[in-house]
Amino acid sequence: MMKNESNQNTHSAEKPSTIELVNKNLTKRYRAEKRFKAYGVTAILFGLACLVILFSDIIGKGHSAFLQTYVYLEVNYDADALEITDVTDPQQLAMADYSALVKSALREQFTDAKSRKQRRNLYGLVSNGASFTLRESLEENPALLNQTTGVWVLADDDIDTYYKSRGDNQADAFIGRLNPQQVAWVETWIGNQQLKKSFNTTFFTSGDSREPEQAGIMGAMAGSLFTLLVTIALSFPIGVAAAVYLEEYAPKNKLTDFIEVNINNLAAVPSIIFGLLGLAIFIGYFEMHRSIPLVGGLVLSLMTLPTIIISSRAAIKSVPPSIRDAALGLGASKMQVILHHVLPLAMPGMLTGAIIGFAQALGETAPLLMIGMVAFIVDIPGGVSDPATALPVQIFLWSDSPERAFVERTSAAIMVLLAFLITMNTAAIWLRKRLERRW
Amino acid sequence: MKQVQKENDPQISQDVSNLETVGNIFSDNAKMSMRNVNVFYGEKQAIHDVSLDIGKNEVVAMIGPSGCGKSTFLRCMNRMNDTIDTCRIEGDFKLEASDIYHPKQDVVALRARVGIVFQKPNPFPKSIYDNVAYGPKVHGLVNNKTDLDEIVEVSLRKAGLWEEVKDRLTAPGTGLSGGQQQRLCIARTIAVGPEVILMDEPCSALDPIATAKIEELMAELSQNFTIAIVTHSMQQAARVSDRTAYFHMGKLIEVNDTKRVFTNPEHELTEAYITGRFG
Amino acid sequence: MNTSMLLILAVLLMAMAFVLGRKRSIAVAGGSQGIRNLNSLPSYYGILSALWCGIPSILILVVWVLFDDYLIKQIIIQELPTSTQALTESELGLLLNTVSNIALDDSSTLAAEPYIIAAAERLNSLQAISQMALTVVFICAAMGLSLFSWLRVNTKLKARVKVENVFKIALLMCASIAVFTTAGIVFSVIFESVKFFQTVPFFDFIFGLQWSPQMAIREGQIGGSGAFGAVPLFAGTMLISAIAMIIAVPAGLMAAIYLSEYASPKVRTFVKPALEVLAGVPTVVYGFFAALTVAPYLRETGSMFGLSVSSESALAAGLVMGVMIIPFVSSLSDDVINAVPQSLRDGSFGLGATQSETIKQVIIPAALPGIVGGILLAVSRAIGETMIVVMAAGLAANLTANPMESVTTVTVQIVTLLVGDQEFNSPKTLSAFALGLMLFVITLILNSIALMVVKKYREQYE
Amino acid sequence: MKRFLISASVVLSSLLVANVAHASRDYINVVGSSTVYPFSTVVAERFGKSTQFKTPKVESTGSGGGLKLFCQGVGIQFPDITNASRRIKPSEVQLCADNGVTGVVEVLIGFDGIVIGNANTAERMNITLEELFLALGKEVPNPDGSQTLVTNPYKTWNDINPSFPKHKIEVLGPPPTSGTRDAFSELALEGGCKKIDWIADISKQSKAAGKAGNAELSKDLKYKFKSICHSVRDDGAFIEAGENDNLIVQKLNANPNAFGIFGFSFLDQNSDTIQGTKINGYEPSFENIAEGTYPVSRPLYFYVKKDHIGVVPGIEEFLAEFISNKASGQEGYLADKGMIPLNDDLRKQVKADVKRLTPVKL
Amino acid sequence: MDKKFLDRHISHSFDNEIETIITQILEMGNIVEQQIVDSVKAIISTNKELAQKVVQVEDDVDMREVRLDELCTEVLACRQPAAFDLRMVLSATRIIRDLERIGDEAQKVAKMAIRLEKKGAAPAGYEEVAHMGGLVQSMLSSALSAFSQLDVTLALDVAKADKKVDRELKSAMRTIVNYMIDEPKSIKRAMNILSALRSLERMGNHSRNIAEHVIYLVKGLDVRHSSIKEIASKLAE
Repeated sequence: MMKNESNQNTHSAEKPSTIELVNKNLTKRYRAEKRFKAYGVTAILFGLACLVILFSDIIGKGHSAFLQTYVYLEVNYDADALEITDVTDPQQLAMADYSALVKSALREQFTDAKSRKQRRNLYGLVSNGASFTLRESLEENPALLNQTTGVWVLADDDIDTYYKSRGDNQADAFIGRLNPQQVAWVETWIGNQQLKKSFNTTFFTSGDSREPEQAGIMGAMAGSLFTLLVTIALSFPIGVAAAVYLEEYAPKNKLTDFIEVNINNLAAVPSIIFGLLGLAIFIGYFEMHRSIPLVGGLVLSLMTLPTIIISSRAAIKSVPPSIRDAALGLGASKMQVILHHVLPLAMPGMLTGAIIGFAQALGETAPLLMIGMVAFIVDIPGGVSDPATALPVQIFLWSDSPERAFVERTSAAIMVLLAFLITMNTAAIWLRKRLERRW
Repeated sequence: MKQVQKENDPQISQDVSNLETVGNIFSDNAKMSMRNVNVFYGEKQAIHDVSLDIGKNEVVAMIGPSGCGKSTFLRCMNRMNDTIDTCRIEGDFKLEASDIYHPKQDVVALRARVGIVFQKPNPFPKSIYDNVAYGPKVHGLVNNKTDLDEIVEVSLRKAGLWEEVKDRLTAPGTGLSGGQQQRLCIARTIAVGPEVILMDEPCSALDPIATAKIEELMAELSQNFTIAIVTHSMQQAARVSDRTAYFHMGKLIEVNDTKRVFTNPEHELTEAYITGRFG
Repeated sequence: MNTSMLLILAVLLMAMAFVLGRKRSIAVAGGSQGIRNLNSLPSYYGILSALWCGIPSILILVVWVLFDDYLIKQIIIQELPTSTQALTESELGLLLNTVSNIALDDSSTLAAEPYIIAAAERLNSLQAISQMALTVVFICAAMGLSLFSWLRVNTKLKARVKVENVFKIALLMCASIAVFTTAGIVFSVIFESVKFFQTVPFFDFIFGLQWSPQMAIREGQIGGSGAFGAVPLFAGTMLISAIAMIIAVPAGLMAAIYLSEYASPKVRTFVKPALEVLAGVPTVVYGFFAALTVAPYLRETGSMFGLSVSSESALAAGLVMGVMIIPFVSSLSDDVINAVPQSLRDGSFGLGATQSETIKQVIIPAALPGIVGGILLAVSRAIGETMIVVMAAGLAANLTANPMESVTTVTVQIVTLLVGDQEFNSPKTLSAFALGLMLFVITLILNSIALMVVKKYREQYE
Repeated sequence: MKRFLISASVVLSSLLVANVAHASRDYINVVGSSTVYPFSTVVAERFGKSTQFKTPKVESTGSGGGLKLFCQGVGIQFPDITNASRRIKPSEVQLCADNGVTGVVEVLIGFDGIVIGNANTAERMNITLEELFLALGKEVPNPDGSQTLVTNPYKTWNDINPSFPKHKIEVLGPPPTSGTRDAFSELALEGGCKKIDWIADISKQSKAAGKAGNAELSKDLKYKFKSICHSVRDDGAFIEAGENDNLIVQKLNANPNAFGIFGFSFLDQNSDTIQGTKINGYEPSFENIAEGTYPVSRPLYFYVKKDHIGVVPGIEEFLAEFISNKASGQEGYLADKGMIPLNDDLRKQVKADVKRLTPVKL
Repeated sequence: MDKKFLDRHISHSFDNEIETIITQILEMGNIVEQQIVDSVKAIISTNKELAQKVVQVEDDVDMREVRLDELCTEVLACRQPAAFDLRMVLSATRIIRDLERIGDEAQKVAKMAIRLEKKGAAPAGYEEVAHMGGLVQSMLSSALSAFSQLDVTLALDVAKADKKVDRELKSAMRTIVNYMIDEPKSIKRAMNILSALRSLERMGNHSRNIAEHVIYLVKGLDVRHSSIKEIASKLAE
């Protein structure tokens, strides 16, 4: 080999020192290095900036929805006006015309509302949900009958928007559909400190409504919950079982390959196509009802299944073969190996993948559009076969509502949904950190 | 006859922190010299006060049980440990006159002078040619293809691989056998024209024939390069090295001429290790 | 007993069968000393018994529940007055709904005719009988089968093998669901698509350059020409996807590289989940963001430079979609980059390459097939993305490569065609299914390529 | 036990499927037009709150989609009521009949104004229908005055009328799949088109030919007339923006030069940021639409399946609520939501028809 | 030096092999030592039986040499010993050879005894033989115990004792030569006793060699061909 020595010597003569050549290029190379690193930082900052802009946009629009305007009214529970003869009869209490009380209270305060039209405008200041508040308080305390008490009732959404946008300066306020007389009345209220903003419990406790001040996301949350329950109940066990089969049992043959190709493909099939599937199969063929969480859950299970199978397979794959060999070597059967060793060890990974899949299902809208979950549903669903919407669909629906007050509620609902998603993702990350094993 | 002691390996638990290095750490014609080196991984100290010279065109072998710090020490010599965040290094490392850990010392330039070959052959997933040409290219050592071709050929010849691969330079480097891959990695290192070559257990993944070829190669390389090698095979250390350094629990226990170490080591721990009494 | 009670009962019976089978096997073996003589462990005999007890009886339950409603209704119909026998099927269905509503809720009997009330009562009693019969049959079957399996227990019975076979078959069935899903998807779009291709020739659809589904769908309405050339849609889809990729690929890739190669663990633990949140944001939200924040901004910026940017520009939708896909690309690339062995990095550093040189010349080339595979998956995601484009991209099927113009995508058309004013059997509605089929086929092809690429890459390292 | 869990869940779900598919329904199922949806839902909500019946489920599927579902058959798995922002078509009546849906009761509930609006930071326009046609028609009469058609040459508003601002013509409107679009082309474009005499003549000739018994010619001419008047330009000036009217409104805010076509209720709710363009001098206001002086408004309908009355509880009561004074009267709450109520005579007639449950006849 | 950790290898069978070598060497040494004793006794007491026994035992010694050599070869081949182990095996092979030579010499002495028995007793030298025999025997014995205990001091003593044997031989030779001059008739027999003395001296040399091997084994110093002084000074380092 050393016959090349002369060759090498001449070579060294041409190139006196490596280090000189290296040093010559160093500055240039470090500039490139810095540049490259800067690209990376830029990319990350870009991503984070998008996140911040997105969130501040949503929060900026939606934070005000967590407060709700209430009006203080002196209400006289006049038994005659209510047509209540027996205060112990719940039927009577329930059916009584409480809106008459609200109306009379308003009339008493603002005697300048003379004409029918003016009165209509006056009644419009208070939400029609106010009568429910009165009913509840009377049902709770029948002694109030024929008494006059002060009650905080829901203000109409126009007043809500007006009061929220008003701040300290009347000029900033958003007047919208209010006429000058209404504005004057509201200003009187503000002067009397008859308006207050307090936490919007309605938003979290009631179902959808066409009146923004009465609209809540409880129904949508329940719908999402039931949909998700169906999805979890179906896709997790099936996904894990399929992953176990493919990783542990599947022989190398055409069928297995076919199954594999199918699973991997389904993982990237557009979600809207799953909607078409649900429409044709579950609603068209099995004649299930439209708009029910069961169908939504079935569709979303099919959609998340590939994700869960793929992540479960990865988790199972990461269990070192040595553990399987060890158990098999001790004479355990395949099933025992899987149940005793592989699954417990792979569980964290599988759960992580599954949670991410479920989070995706929770935020999914397009397939639900196809199976009729885009619907106006007031009653909070009580089970998987009651009609329901889901949170993202509710967002989609509200965003299309003409009422101005829905804009902030849409953003608020987005915030709630994001909170759920972030919680789920955090759980997944926590789980991964907590249970992750290194081999 | 000697008494058979019942306690198992009493020396392992024995405190070595205040042991002095025996033998001769100095070299008349030192290419690299390390003084009072301490290395920490987080809280844990991996190397305790090690000093060692590596002479020009000398092959120094570092042996010792697993976890004794020999690989760490080797990697510190071209600052490969920079990539480990928790690693903290104290002490002087000198390559001839320059301080390896001087804040102004450039790590890239350093590695051009001090090359390293790893335990597992790690050819890049590129062609054989590109593997060897990689170093000269990134360092900008050549301006034209002819020079590059020449460097590749010379390096491959020096690594004893030329005859085997000259017809398939465009084939992927990963397609070679283990021994060939390791020689390709050596060729890749030589191509940069380093002054020192560090070898971190270069043969541990190879069969005896491939090992023999690499050892043969080392013997030839030692005429032009300074070589430091970490090895688990004492026989290999005995075969290829001029001097042998024995590490134990982060301490450099003994440095001596290889012949001396393998026939009559000075330190009992060295002796115990090379005679297979622990390790 | 109702169905859910029976299911609980089934579980209890299975537990009982398990205990009995297990005990029996120990007895057959001659006490706990003799377990060695058994072919399998006692619990396998227990499980086998439980399966024998549970699976057939639950099958009976399912079949019964599926058919008893139908049978009972048939009986009711038979017994209805002859006057109603002549009713059409749908009317009968309504009548039956009335009957069952009355049967469920006595309060609404007011207006009903007597024969309907009678039928409702009959329905209630029939349902009660059916439930009783089901309960008896179910319990008998479960008991009988557990007895049968109990008798079969002997030392030679290969209980473990049998149980494991059942286990395996169950697993195979679960794995095959993916195939059924694919079949279901094809099934749900193929018939309509075939109908569509009967009116619009396949090649006109595939290669037509005009998309204008403004067919007259009712008399007196005059639409456009009714051209069904899908090219503008796919071109629009590709344009938006390309813009998305131009954003997502460099940003995602660089983010992945920075996070896996440069960032400290602290930064990583914070930034990685933060970026992943971007992937978790519902697409509806992105849609609004694109339509209301990004599009106007682009328009204004464009007009500042004298460019006319459409307020529904492909650019806005593409940009936001790109942002959405960043984490998708970055986490896929991250996986692939992390899969590149550390030894290659060491090898390159050992030669004195800088970190960026190592990344550019060793890591990226080594990870390239995987990254390409990941990007292809991201592309198919971009193509299939619906809500963003529904909200931010327009509906004008322009065949243009100008990102500042308005284009439309396949998914947008599917949604508009199926949600808007439609008519069955009109090619306008049917075309949605044809588009769905095309979309499915295209993502299928893309995914197959991506998977092949990724697989090849994996083989290189395993 | 994993196996048990798996099999149990599979069995359980199939049972659920079986049960659900055969369960009876106790709530009203409403589908249909997205334009009627906001009104229908208000009625549904009030109805649910004030009666012992469950709140009806209202789905927004579009008029056509709603009718398709509606006409699929009689039975609880099919909707009871469908909303439409246009009248049912004969082909749809036929489909219903084919599927056994014979008694379809038509209820006219009011009108919806279609508004052309822009952001109120921009100039308010006063446009005639003719000018609107010139701005949006696909082919318009040659500007040189000859009786020929040319591809719409107008790029900016002041090309049409020098008093208009010099902005690019940019109108965001509903897609052809939408009922709003139909109504717009029928009312606005055709309305403007008729103002051009020689085109209006085509229509007259058609009618004349019809009277003369020449059906073929009549049809041809009618087609010619409609294809001139109903075709919307597709060169980018008219932007199909989807059916989300709110989105259009917000896009207008973002782009003051653009105009949008949307329902009156959206103008009503967003009067602080957008303004309605005067057409023929009339502002799109509640009164103008109700009086019919504002030319672009369309009827809103819903259709009830007679066979379902008495089967699904509450349909009759729901109908009664919908047509009550409280809801769709002049002062009703639907008017608050932006629907233009019927005049009293028409309402009386509708009420009578509903009471008798007269099936629709076309 | 504290070498107590050198007691055990990780590989026990390696320990056993070394142990076997050591034991066998010591056994062989004992046999050879007995040969010395017996041969000296045989010559002094002209005991033919005893002499013949010495000759017979020699076969056993040879056999042992061969066997031990094999053992050492095996260890070299399989264990690739280093340092102490290496020196142990090397010393062992050398010690074996020396022991075998001592055996040979003892055989020679025994043969002399047989010859003397035939031709009649030698005129003189028996005392010297007895004295030297004792000396050599104790040297071998010391060398062996130095080996078994790795005792360098003892080994040095052996080396020193070799000088003494040399002196003894010189004086014995003088005595016998004087005797031969006085009584030329007995030269033949005297020559026999003289060669016996020479053999004893060689045994002494071999014992010294063994001691030197022990020093090499323990200290890693090759002290062959060095003077006692040199050895002592090297050891003192």
